[in-house]
Amino acid sequence: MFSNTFPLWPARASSISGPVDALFIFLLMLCGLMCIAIFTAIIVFAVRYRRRPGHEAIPIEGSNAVEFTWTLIPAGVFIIIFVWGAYLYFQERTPPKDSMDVYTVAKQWMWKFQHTEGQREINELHIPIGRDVRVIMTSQDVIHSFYVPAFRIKQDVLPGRYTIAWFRATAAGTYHLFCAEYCGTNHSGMVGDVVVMEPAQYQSWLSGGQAMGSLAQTGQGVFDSLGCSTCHRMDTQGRGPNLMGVYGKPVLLEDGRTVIADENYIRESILNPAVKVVAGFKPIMPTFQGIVSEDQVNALVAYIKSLNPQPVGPAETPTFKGPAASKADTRQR
Amino acid sequence: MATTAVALSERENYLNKEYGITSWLFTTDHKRIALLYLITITFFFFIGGFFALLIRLELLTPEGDLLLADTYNKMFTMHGQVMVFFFLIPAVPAVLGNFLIPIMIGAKDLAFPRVNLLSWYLLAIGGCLMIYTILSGGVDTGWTFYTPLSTHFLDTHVITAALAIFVAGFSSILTGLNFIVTIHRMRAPGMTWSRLPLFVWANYATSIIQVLGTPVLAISLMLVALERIFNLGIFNPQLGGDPLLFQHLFWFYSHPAVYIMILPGMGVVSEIVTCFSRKRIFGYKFMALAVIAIAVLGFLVWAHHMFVAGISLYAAMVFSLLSYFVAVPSAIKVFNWTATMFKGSISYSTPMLYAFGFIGLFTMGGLTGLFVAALGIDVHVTDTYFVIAHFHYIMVGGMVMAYLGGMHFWWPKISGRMYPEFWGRLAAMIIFIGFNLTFFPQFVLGWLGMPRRYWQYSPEFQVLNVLSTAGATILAVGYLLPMLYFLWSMRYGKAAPENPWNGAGLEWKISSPPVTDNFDETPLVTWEAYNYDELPQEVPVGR
Amino acid sequence: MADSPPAVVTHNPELQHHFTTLEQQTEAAVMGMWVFLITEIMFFGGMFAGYMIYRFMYYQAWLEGSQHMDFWYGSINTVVLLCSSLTMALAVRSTQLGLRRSSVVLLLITILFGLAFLGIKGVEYYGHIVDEHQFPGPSFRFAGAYTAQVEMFFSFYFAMTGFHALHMVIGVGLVSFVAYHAWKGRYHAHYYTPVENVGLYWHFVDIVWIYLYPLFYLISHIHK
Amino acid sequence: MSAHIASKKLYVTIWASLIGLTILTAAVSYLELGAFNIVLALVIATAKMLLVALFFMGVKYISEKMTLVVIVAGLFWLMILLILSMTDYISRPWI
Repeated sequence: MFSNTFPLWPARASSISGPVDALFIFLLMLCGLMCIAIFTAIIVFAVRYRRRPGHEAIPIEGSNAVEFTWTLIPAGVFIIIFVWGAYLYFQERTPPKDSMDVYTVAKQWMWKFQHTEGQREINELHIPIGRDVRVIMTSQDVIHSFYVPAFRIKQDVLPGRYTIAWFRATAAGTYHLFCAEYCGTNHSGMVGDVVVMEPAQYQSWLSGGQAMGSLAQTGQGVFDSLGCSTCHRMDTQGRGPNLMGVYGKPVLLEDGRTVIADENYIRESILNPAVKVVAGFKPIMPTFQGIVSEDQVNALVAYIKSLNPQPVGPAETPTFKGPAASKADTRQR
Repeated sequence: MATTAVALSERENYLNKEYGITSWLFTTDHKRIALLYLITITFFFFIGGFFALLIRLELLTPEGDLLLADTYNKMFTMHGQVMVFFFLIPAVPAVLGNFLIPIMIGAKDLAFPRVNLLSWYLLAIGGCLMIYTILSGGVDTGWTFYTPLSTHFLDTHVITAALAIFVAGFSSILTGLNFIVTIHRMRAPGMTWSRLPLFVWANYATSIIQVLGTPVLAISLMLVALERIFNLGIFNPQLGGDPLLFQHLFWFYSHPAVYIMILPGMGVVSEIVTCFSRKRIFGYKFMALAVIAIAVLGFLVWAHHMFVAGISLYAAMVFSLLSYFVAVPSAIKVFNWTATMFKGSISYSTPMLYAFGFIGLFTMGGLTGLFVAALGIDVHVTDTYFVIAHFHYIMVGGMVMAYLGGMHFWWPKISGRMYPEFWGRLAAMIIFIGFNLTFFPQFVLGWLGMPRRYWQYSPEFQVLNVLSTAGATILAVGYLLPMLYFLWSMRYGKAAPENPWNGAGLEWKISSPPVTDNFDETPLVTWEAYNYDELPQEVPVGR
Repeated sequence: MADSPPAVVTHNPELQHHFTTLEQQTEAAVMGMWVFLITEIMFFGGMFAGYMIYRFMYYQAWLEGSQHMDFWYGSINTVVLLCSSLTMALAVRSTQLGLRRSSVVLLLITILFGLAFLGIKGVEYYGHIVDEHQFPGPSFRFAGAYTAQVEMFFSFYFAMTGFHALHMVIGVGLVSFVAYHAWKGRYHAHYYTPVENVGLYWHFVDIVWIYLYPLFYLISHIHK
Repeated sequence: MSAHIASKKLYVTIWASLIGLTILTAAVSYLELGAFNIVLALVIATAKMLLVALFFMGVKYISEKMTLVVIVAGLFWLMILLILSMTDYISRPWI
């Protein structure tokens, strides 16, 4: 089944892959049965009622009762499949709160990852077993798609905004990372590896990297060098809103709407500041589109997130769920 | 048979009425226009097929060794564009529908014969633009033209390709318009809606989609072209444009377009199954309602192509639920065809073999649709070979099977000649086997996670890819055969009688091939559709 | 019609051979025109959908952009088009009544109104493109808080009014065509389908403008 | 030919109402009504559209039901396009 030359089932390495496989197997059996039933009926009818001397067709108009039966029963079954699929999807789309963030920039034709601790990787992503990982992604050019078959997750990466994929790896190993949305010439070369490690190994991998500061520290450097702090003062209210603790909170806008200050909002406020102005402020902030790179935006977002009094990212609270949690997950397989 | 053979040579018909190239290029006879379409789409089918073969050959090995990456990308792009817009969409409606709809409803011609000719010219012009695109270096956007790749990042012939499809789209719109008006206004006395053959119902439903959907494709491609030519900023993310807007507009047409490609095939199969089972269709009303339901519901599901694209969680759920609703009428159709065979008198003529193939492959295509409509699973299999296999089961396994079945079924009427039955059955078997060998492994590939549109791939996928390529070569042989023996039969085939299958429709009550005005006098319809219980049980030919 | 007896044959030169009655032919033609018009609805519908979505996303920028529309050009053009619709409707009526002279005159007035609309539109475009550098692309200049989004607003403005103007050009061509044939006396009280269908097309193009006018010129209460 | 021929007076009346509505919509656009500006503008535009369609285009006099169905279908499908695509954009910030 899992042979290297002729596999028939993809590796299962995340907390969601078990439940996805369960639905898949359910559908395989259900549809397999349907196929067998219909094919058998066709073959039996074709043989049993084949044209031969002395055999005549018997006229049948149809039957409303039969029609309603095979309308309503499939409809009912379909609803069950829908609910099951939607339930899985809801889990896939709603990342848990206390997760470790990896900032990702996709470009033709490469994946750039940056951990909040500061490590950068290209086409390779190291993550520990048993942690919830949020991959916060944006594209520098066209649409790409972050796809790890072993995790059963896929999320398109769009230019101009963040999309988020999350997973919790359950088995150590090296898994394929594919770009699944056609992105130009070298689309099929935009592949990489996701390396899932035991927490201890991951820690040593983290500390073994280059000794640059954390992503938030890089962000602070960008923040200061761009002069953001002249308006966004941390001690008192400047010409721009105070960014202390703003992440994750609802923000009342000038036009009366309220938005949650998530990654996407912070990002938009850097690149298109006038679109969603905070109530009580004027749209005086210049756009930083074309001035800061995607990497710098990520750093700024990480910095602003780190300003929360209650730490949000793992850079501040490296609490691992430990082997117990990962064992619980593996049992789901 | 001998008497009809004499009749063939004596009687003036639409084929021998006039000769010369202008008598074809300026004809307004729906039957001649159907043949113009037949030639055009056959040409494009083999071009598209050639691209497919190159794709399969490239994928024989994991490394990109036969073609360059860019060439490969152009191959799958143009395979999709040619096959979808220049073969599948015009295939059954514009060839068989054009030929048969006026005859089936007892009319002399379509409501707007000159518009009908114009439709063909539009397809031909679009086709020339497509050929120009191919010859001048091709286009590599993917047939989906996703922005911003197509608007800002490619240097290939995006504009001419978009224009080609734009023009071909108008051909499709005008055909649909013509059919709708014809079916409403041109029915013979006594041909009520409840007596229409299901083939006409299916084409009617198709026409609704063509008329309501195609303009949205036209405008979205036009906006892509304008963005390239004039720097308009409608899809430009640099200006805050949403990359998903194009996908919404594109799939608003291109999902229903899948039903443009399959509904007429369903109509063909309804005709064939009843004729070769010598039975009325099981549940006529439900069959007719089902095609209309598919046409309407088909418009409500487009965003299921975008579940991982970054659309809202809740919108995804709505579209997933609606997608399951459209599966219900498709299921009804499969059940009813099967039930129609129950207690029939079934003969295994070539068209019936294709119909068997259609039902089986469409069932598998439809059931795998349940997988991709399930949100949690779609996240894993979308944009992989699973989806490729799924829609090829519908479009090739479904539509091309039905198209070939219909071509065999009505070939005696179209050409006045019989095709060789042995070769017909052989080709049907080869195509069925080749098809499954080509596309079944792709389901497994997709589930394993091989993404679509990959020029090179990970070595563990090779065995399945080799199987698929082997199947594709068998499939190619299968598709060449009918073309060869159809051509052969035009000269050497036995003359076809008026009604070789003892069929029930109006088309079997006129001579083969028909005269230019179809009917000597306007028929008066007094019978219900598929009254096979009132016809002889024998299928005279093709035993 | 499906159930009408096929026997009635009025030997009208306008009756094409594949129709049984002229009534059937007329009904088919008018229905065909309506089906064509709903394809046009969907054609513009794609752009309206895009407009609506971006207006929802960038409301402030849309207000900002609207302030750079010329209220008076837009309003005058609306009135011009409404007048042309009236003359078109009257032209169809005259043709129905068999009044050749008045139908030709009314069609010509319609053409004049159509040309007037296009002329005003041209002047307005000239102002936007040459004087104010508001055509999207490298030459786009805009001083304000929402430069990028206003550029999108103008993209929609030029795309939607541009396609509308293209339809106007086609419409003027079609009206000229029927005006010529009306002058030649081809239409009469029993055969006027081409005039009727061109009229339907003309009114449809008018309706599109009826929506474009408020969506571009009136969404901000500050007018230039 | 039994087509309905409307009177000249009716056409002129409709035209006058259309001009009136145009002046009205231009006038109310000067008021600051917030979100209601666009609502009001679209309501007036729809009223104008109905006047043009019903009288100038003669929808009111179409005896053939199928043509009416065609027209309603066109508007219905436009609504599908607008409303269903809007569901995505409106609900994106939820969760």
